[in-house]
Amino acid sequence: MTTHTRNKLIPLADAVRRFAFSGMQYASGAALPVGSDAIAFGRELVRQSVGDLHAIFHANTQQLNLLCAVGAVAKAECGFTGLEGFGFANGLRRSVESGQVVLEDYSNLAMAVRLLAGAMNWPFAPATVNIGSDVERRSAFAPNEYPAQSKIPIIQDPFTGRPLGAFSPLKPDLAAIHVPLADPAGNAIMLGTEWSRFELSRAAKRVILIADCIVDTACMRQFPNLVRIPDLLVEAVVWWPFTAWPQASPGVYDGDEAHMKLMNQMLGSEDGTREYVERFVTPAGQRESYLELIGAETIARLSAGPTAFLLDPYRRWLLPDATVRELEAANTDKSERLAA
Amino acid sequence: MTTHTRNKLIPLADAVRRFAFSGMQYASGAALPVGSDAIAFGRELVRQSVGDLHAIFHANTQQLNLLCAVGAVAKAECGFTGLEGFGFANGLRRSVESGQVVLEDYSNLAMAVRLLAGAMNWPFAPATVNIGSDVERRSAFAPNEYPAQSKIPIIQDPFTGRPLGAFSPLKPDLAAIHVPLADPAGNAIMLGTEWSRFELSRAAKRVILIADCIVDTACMRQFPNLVRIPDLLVEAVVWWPFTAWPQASPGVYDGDEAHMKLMNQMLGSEDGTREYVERFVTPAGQRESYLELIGAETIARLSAGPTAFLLDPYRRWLLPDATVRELEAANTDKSERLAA
Amino acid sequence: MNYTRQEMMAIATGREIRDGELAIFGVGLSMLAGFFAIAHHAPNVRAMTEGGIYGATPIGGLPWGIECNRISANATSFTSGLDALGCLVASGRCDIGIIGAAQVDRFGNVNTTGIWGGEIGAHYGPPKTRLTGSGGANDIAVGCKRYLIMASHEKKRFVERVDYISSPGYLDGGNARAAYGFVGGGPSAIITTLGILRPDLLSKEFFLEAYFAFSSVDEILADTGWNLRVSPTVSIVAEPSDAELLALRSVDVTGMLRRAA
Amino acid sequence: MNYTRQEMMAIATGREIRDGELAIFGVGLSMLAGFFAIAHHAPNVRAMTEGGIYGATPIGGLPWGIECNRISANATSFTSGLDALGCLVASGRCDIGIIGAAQVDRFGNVNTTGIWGGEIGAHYGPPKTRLTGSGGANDIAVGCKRYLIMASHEKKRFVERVDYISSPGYLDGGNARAAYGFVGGGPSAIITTLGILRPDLLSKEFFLEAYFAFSSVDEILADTGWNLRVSPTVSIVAEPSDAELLALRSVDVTGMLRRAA
Repeated sequence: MTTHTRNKLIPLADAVRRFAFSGMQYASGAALPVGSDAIAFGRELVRQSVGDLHAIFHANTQQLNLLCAVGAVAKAECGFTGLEGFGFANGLRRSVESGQVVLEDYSNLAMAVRLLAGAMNWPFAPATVNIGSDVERRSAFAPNEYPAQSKIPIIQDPFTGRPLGAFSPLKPDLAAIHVPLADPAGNAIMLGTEWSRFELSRAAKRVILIADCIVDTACMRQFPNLVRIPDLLVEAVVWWPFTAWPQASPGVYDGDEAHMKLMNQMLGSEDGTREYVERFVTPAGQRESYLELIGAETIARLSAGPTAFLLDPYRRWLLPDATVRELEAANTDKSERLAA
Repeated sequence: MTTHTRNKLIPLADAVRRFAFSGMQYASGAALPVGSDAIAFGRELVRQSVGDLHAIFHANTQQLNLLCAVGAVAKAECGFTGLEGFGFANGLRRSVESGQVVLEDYSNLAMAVRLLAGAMNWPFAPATVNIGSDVERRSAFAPNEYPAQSKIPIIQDPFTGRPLGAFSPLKPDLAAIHVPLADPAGNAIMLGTEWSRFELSRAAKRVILIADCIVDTACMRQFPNLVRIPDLLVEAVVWWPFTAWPQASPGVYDGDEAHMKLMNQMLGSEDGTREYVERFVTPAGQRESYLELIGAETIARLSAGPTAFLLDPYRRWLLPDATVRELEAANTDKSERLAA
Repeated sequence: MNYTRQEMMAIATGREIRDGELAIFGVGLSMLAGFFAIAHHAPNVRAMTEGGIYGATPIGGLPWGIECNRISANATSFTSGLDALGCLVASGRCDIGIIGAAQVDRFGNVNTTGIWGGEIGAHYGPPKTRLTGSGGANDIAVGCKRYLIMASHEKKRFVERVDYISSPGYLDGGNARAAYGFVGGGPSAIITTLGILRPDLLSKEFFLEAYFAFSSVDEILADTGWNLRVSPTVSIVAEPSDAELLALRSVDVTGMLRRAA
Repeated sequence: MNYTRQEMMAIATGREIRDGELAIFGVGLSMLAGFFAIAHHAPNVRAMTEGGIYGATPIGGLPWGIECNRISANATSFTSGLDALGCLVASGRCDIGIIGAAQVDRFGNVNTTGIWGGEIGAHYGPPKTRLTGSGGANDIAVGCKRYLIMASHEKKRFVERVDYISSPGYLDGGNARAAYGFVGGGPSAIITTLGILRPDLLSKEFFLEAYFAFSSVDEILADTGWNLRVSPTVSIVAEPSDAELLALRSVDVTGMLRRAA
């Protein structure tokens, strides 16, 4: 069926060139700080100097940490803003404390509910979280409203009269979503918690998948209940091994603990950030140079993690690298091909 | 881990005895009229004469058709009330036209949203469907309100002032949910559309799984992203092959078109219903007699359908019948064992 | 005539579907019309069902329902009703939907809930004839950018005012829909067994735009329960081409539309 | 003393968890406390994370986060944040949660958002020190039937009034929570590095219930930034039993709690 094997594979640089723009509302991963996120997409945003972002991250990740550190973010809306076991997110922290990034706080459930409201096209969603706390009463986007009225207006349940918070929907201009497995048409399988990737894929105006591995569509027909992001929602698919590095992708690779710490430490200062970009962002614009930078030994170690068995049922459908490259080449920008 | 292999398998008759009661808000399958539904549970409700039900069915199925036909239903809330390609649901139709069943109409999305509201513990959920139509303005539960105010109150979005319908949450006392695969602890895998089984499993006060097949928990650890109903939500698991017969269970069996027609035809009259119960309900209280009634030839034919490949990845974890029987026996009511 | 009346209706409906659209089909005739369009002129239509079945094409005959194994056998994704009707339809993403009607009125309002035999009155009691309820049709009528109504053209079905609005067309006509802020634009056509009705741009009252070669304006007026206006440019709908018939019959493998002529 | 101060805190926390409960744990200390309880006295606890990971036990050391592969390696179900925090926590299904605190005040309100150095004032500007935000803690504080607060007992953290309420305890005390209709009952204890604080039944102000064997009432009063009331029956918390230490150390395989003493 030509309908369902439409090839949407494009190179990472093309994806940023075609779909990203300065000033956009940008959402990613819908991830947690140590797991799935399309960090590779953020690295390319930095390489192409896309800035003035309004970042919508369900929770902070090393991507948001990096984007804040390099000054690419003007506004952010977030639930959790740390790095869990790795401590505070130094890049984000620095930029918030300096006032460079205006950060609007919500709880993690509130962010999920707002993405759901965006997905369902509800003008608001009701919830009882956040009300009564400063998450409701303080708004960084409306700093002179106290208590804030425009952030989470209080409404009454028409059945009981009970007070509720009304949460505004999120509809980011672009979502770059990390998945372990995608087919060339844009059907995606997630392994590990979805966190809010399902809701985000429906809430965003445009969705790009960044996939660790590309599989044949036959894999999706064998496991259609796993395909929680169907192709009809997806504009483009990027193949990028170790997309989430140094974070983890359950089933495919473990988190790189040493680099998690190194990266966060470097993002703690302007000089460190400059050095991080020079060493780990600028020279890693191609899959080959990126993987070289991570290092063969590290790659082997991270790939042999305790969740590797989760990938086993799908391995037989993994497309050979050469096939993926061919599919990608068929969609590559002409300008890109001329330049190469 | 004892925590996760807790055995919740019980016989069907025990499940009805322990968890069902006359007058309860009863939800099932969250199914479509030709697919997944715990129809076997409804047959046992009839055998045990559980009545005065307030039925909450996302869409009608042969189960609701049967329960209405035998007079077990007093009130119902429903989206679609037909049998799709099989025409009108004669049992339901007869009972609604006679006034025996008071049927409150919603759209299919409204039912899903109400189940979501129940699951999230929202006092209401907003939506723009149903408003402006007689689904909003006519209430069978408040027949003298015109236009109805209590069914779908109109509220204003606090951000835009736009009118919206407020939908009341559904929290049925008991949900009997059909799944193709469950483990003894109550982890369940669905094949084919979930319809609203995910939302229902969270909205209901108590959940019982009725599973076509029982698998080892190792299957769930291999495919945790498929386990959309985790054990912590589930009170009991019933093993009942061909649970949804004559409807379909994708991956396990096809719909039985001849019986779909025969059943609906018989439910069209009181005499026919009496005969249906005598022939197809009363004598089918045990798995053996039930399967005998369907017939070996039909079973073989329905099992060899075009979706059978969907079950392949899980077959190696299917527990042998003897093992399931042993697990079930360990939980069987003492009274039951004495009577046997 | 080398085609049946039912085939004409399915083809006329399918012609309304454009390539690349996100389309939601029900069972039966509407699914045949949709998959005919894909087979004939709209190969990149992204078809879905309200059950959350994506990327599937029916096999082995027409499905009995949208969860039938005939449509579940080759899907690329299964999700849920909330996703399909909420995230994809109510969100305004869906380009086109097709719904059926037991009654339809001059403003394209559809009744599939029950027949009371006229005004229900202040007290809401059981209908004389209970139908199938709204199902997902109300959601499609409210959410899809546009939708098509398919109905058998009979006087008892084409009424001045439906007994019960299950799925809103243009309500009382004009701008009446605007009061509700629906994301969907309303019904773009009523495809009947005899011809095609379209809404007037301003009044939103449906008029006769064209009739099938085997029908006539007079037949249609006689079978319509309201004073149906006829377009000054009323024309005959193009008969099925050989390519269209070939495509339709490749979809209608069990010949349902030929039997029902 | 055959145990560390951190081990005492984890064990005291774990003792609050009862068999069969549905419990939500964060990373680090709270997860160790929870899995200690499972290993020691509550084998039927149903543990979950706010990421929607069910049925898992960490392997190979303490997870770095709730989506870490160490907790994803043997789960029986993965869903989503909306499911975990919405359907299971906000719904009121969850029996117990554990959250941390950078600041906590006399009514058990928790700040994990930022340090402004006192009152923020009418204009909301950046904090001197940005912390981690609420994350799921606000949702746990509002939804869980009861929850525990774990905090290092220092004067700068135990303050009269937190700079910012990230997660509501008893707000202004008394019935203040009731105005919001939260399904959750509020914090049932603050477990510190020195002892255990409980809320007064009526005023909801936290008082000192018990102190650890290596601490004292005086030390705790000196390290608390408000005028902490002491229970007339203040007592010493039972020291860890051998069985408790064995269970805890079987969970704390990398010895995190012993290093951090």
